[in-house]
Amino acid sequence: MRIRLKYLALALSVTGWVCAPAQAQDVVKIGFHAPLTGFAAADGKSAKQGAELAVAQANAAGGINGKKIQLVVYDDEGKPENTIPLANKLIGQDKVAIAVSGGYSGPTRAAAPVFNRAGMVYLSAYAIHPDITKAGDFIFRTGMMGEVQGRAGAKLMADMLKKKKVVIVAVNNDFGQALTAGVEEVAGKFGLNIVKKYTFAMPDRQFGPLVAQVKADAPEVIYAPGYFFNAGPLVAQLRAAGVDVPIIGQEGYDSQRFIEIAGKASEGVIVTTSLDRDSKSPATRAFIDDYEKAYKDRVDMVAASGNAAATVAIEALRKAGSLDGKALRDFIRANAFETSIGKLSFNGLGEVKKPVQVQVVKDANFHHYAVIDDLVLLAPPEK
Amino acid sequence: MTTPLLQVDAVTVHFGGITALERVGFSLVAGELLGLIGPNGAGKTTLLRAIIGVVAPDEGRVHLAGRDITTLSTDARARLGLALTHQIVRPFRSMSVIDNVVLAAGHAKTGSLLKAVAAVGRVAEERRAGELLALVGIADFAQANPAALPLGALKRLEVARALAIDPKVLLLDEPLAGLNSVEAERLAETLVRLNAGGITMILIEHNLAKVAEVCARLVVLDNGRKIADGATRETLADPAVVAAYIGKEAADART
Amino acid sequence: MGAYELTLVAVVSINVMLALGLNLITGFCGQVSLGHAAFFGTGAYAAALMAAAGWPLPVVLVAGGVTAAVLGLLVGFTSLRVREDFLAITTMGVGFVFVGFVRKQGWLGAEMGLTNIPDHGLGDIGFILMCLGLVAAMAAISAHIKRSWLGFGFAAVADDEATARTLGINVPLYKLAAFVIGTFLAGVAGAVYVYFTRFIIPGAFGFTVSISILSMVIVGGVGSLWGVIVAAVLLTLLPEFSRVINDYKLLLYGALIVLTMRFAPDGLAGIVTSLSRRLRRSET
Amino acid sequence: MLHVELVLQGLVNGSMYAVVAIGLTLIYGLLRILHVAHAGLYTLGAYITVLTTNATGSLALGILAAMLVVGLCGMLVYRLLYEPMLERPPYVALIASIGLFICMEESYRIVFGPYGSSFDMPRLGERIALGPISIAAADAAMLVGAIVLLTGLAMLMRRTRFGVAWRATVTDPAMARSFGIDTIKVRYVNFFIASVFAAAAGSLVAVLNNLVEPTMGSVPSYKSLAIIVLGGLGQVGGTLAAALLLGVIEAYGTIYAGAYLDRDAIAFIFLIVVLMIRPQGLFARGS
Repeated sequence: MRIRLKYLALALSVTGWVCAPAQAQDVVKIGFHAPLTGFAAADGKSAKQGAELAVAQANAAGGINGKKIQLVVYDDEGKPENTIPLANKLIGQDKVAIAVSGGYSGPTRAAAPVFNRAGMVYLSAYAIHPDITKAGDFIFRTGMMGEVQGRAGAKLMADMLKKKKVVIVAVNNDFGQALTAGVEEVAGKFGLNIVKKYTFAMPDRQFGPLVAQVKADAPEVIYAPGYFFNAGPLVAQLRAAGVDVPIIGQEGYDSQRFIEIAGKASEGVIVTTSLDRDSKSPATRAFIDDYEKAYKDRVDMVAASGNAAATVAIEALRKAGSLDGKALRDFIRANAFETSIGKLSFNGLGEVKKPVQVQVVKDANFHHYAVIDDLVLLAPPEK
Repeated sequence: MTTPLLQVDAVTVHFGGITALERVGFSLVAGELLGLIGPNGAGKTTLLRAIIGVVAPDEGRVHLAGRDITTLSTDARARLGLALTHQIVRPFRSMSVIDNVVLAAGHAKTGSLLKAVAAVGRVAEERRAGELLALVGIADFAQANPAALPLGALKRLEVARALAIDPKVLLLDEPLAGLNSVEAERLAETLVRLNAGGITMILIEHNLAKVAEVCARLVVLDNGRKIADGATRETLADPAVVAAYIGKEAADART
Repeated sequence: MGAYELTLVAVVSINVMLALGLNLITGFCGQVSLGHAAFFGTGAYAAALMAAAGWPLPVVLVAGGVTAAVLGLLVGFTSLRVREDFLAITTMGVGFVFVGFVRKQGWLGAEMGLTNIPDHGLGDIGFILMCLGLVAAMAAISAHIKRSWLGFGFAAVADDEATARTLGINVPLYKLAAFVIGTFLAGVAGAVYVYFTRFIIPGAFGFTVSISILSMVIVGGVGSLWGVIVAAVLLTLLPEFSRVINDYKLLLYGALIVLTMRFAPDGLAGIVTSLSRRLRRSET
Repeated sequence: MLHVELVLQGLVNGSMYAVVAIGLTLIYGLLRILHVAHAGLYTLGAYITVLTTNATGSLALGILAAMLVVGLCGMLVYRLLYEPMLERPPYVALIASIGLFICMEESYRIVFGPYGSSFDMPRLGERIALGPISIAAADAAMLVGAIVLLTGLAMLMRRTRFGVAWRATVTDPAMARSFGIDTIKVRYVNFFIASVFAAAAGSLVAVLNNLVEPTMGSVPSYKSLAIIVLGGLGQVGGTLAAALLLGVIEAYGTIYAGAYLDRDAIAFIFLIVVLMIRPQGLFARGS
């Protein structure tokens, strides 16, 4: 165990040096981009650390047939147009074997066609836009599509919590829009009554007017797509206003920071996500324990997603028998992968097939609440 | 009698609650060199500004060569042949001295966007600007930056630039102030020569001796009202004019 | 040149086009605009709709430019009403209103953006040649305007509007011309962007984009053509050069702007002018 | 009842805008600088408040430390950045200020991390009932804090030598100097006070949201520019009124126009409409 941690530290320090000259035959490179600066820097950092951990773990376990794995990390700044040269650099200069996106939808949508045209496998960790996998058959998504998670949210509210009268308060970006669309898509089927829909902007932290209005709408449940930095203040302000109906969050909430910001108000908030904190699966446990040791920080969904995508990439590199793009693609398509967010397999479009984890905040931690594994409901599109 | 070149009718200007000009009117025949005088704060500069259109009169009309220009913009009036020199100099500080004049000399080109886009050459305008700088006596400063020039040179630049738009009527707001006596003498001579050459002028000037020497006719303002209008010698002897000046001086002396 | 360099040239070209357009408005004509990305975005959205509807590339480029210029004309009218700091804030507001409007429009794809933009059909090299051709054309237009009497008039408007009027220059018309031409260039850049990324989202046309374009113009040296081009290229490539220091990249960018304004407020052009002046002095 | 709450919430947001924008307008009024980096000082104030409070357990100490340190930083910004460029065209200071703001946001991210920080102990999560209506304690703190600060400023401007000197310097610096007013000192004190307001706003928002982040200044950076323009650049009273009005308009806009327009767009449509009708701003005195 001590040896393993030493390797881990070493591997981490190596991957930190992106530009360290390394002979191509000694290492296998995995390309990676995420927003490391700007408003999404928090998610970028988590995704990067998750992916770095997967690489460190794999290197500690012997790398790929004796070769070390190197993660080549670039900052996409959240800008689509900048990500196109970046993807080309990963392909042409850095000669990576496979690539992972730890970024949002914009940059990932921009890069996907580039990788696909180069015949290189590209895995999106948590970007939700439907167009990403449509770029071609080299593109996979290990995270959930927004719509799929929205459908799971509808089932959670209507079927499991037996609440029919819902108000949606969504962050105004593609994440919020896709989740809202997912709920609306199956609302009829579940007899869910969407009373009102509101949106707030990404930088909003004060929701006074919305809270007053939601209180007046008197819903039975609130569905509020957002990120921990919106959701923390939003939930705190809703509770402070005396709104005590269940609040349903999503993977954007899935960070310890949400609980720190909202404090006691976070208790009882239920979220649909990918990571089960109480999982007994060795892959999940190893991820949670090693992550918290390596970074002295709590895991979050984005870190887990980055880790899972990198894990799939590494598994493919290890077992496909070739570093050729087609071989990797076919291997990923044909197999299932044990990752920190559970067992993943992919459909014809490259969309992940996996159950949705439902977690609840209890005693200032996320805990298992339920699993939604209705694979018909959660089926991602095939085309 | 022919139609006057410039006709000002009952122009009234208010600034907030203050009446700067009240029903001031006069007319100007082509070729005249009219002196506009009056104590400080009489409204002389405001009157020139109202004629050129920088200040919009609340009432009254202004006609140029028989055409009502009251509602025209300043630049349209300039294109019709009105030019103004500023009492407080306003050169374009981002351009050389000669370019200030070249720009004005190209008024036929800058007057229309299409011509301005199409035209590049400046040779004729540069020649004309050179002549004008020589005329007002600052040819040596042609390439200098206005920021580096003494006030006297800048005052003459104002005149050269105004002349460059080939005005029918030149409105001169204290062009001689700030010049030393030699400079002032020379510029005054130049103005008289230009007037003899056919340019109609209105001149604001403090130095009454100079005004008497240069202008054949005067309009006198006091407190925003016209108190006299006529041949120079008679006007200066007019008791109302004397009272305005002396009263003012007496009032100044008291404070 | 590999695909990396080629795509980088495309990104640089788009930024140079944007900077040249803003330079006409802010540099030549003195109207500080903090909302240039709105015209970029307007051109991009118009181009995306046209391209998806099957119009050929030249038509799409022109349509992007014209649509942006129409908005430019409207905003130009506001510049007749408000000046200087007020104009800067108003144009900033136009930028926010544009993005805030597009975000909520279903027919413009709202947050999910517009997609299904056909390939330009020029091939990688062909596309880059088109980009460079457009940059060259825009630089030539800028150079011509600067030399022409229009540019001379712009300089007068930028310097002192009231005095320019007394010399017969129709100041409102000149300002509108600057806005129309400058925003036309931004709209064409938007159309090029559309063919480059093949999808657009509202976030690509936000305030930070306006700021970075304005920074290029100011760091280059207001009104200096080559200075602005060099600054646009440098500031676009700075993040690429400084990928080694990933974490400090944006800090470096900010520091560069601060230091330029503090020690060389006339930008690169100002530095070169004063250097050459010093050189000439030491020769004599 | 909904409308009472909407107006109240609008005033809470508006009072936050007011405290940030007042500092900006003080600086604009005196020096004609659009001081975008003001929002960077606001973020610094928020961080100092949270970190000091977590280290010492005393919120009062945190706020005090924030005000003092940020006030000094404001003077430093003036000395090192703006003072040498006062003679330059106004866009020079504006762009420099934007560059400084980028540097500040990046420094906070590098030093404090991208995740943001919160108080160890969430503060003021309760609710205060005032007869039929009730208000969150944090909201009440924001309102009361703003009233105290703005009243303090009003007293400072009306009753003290500095206030007289400030107004004299704004009206006519040369005249002020001839009356023996040290206009250089006035500028420094002005930056100190303005920055103290930024820090105070940061402290209040930290308490209100229990969250401080490197990018928390982005929205105030541009929205307070809109507010000081609406208020008639450099007008303290106008700025206050514009901030409160904008807060209320946004509160209603979020609810009733949210389907068509972003919150920021609402603010700026209001701004543009006002400027087209009154180019000198909503509350500017006549020229």
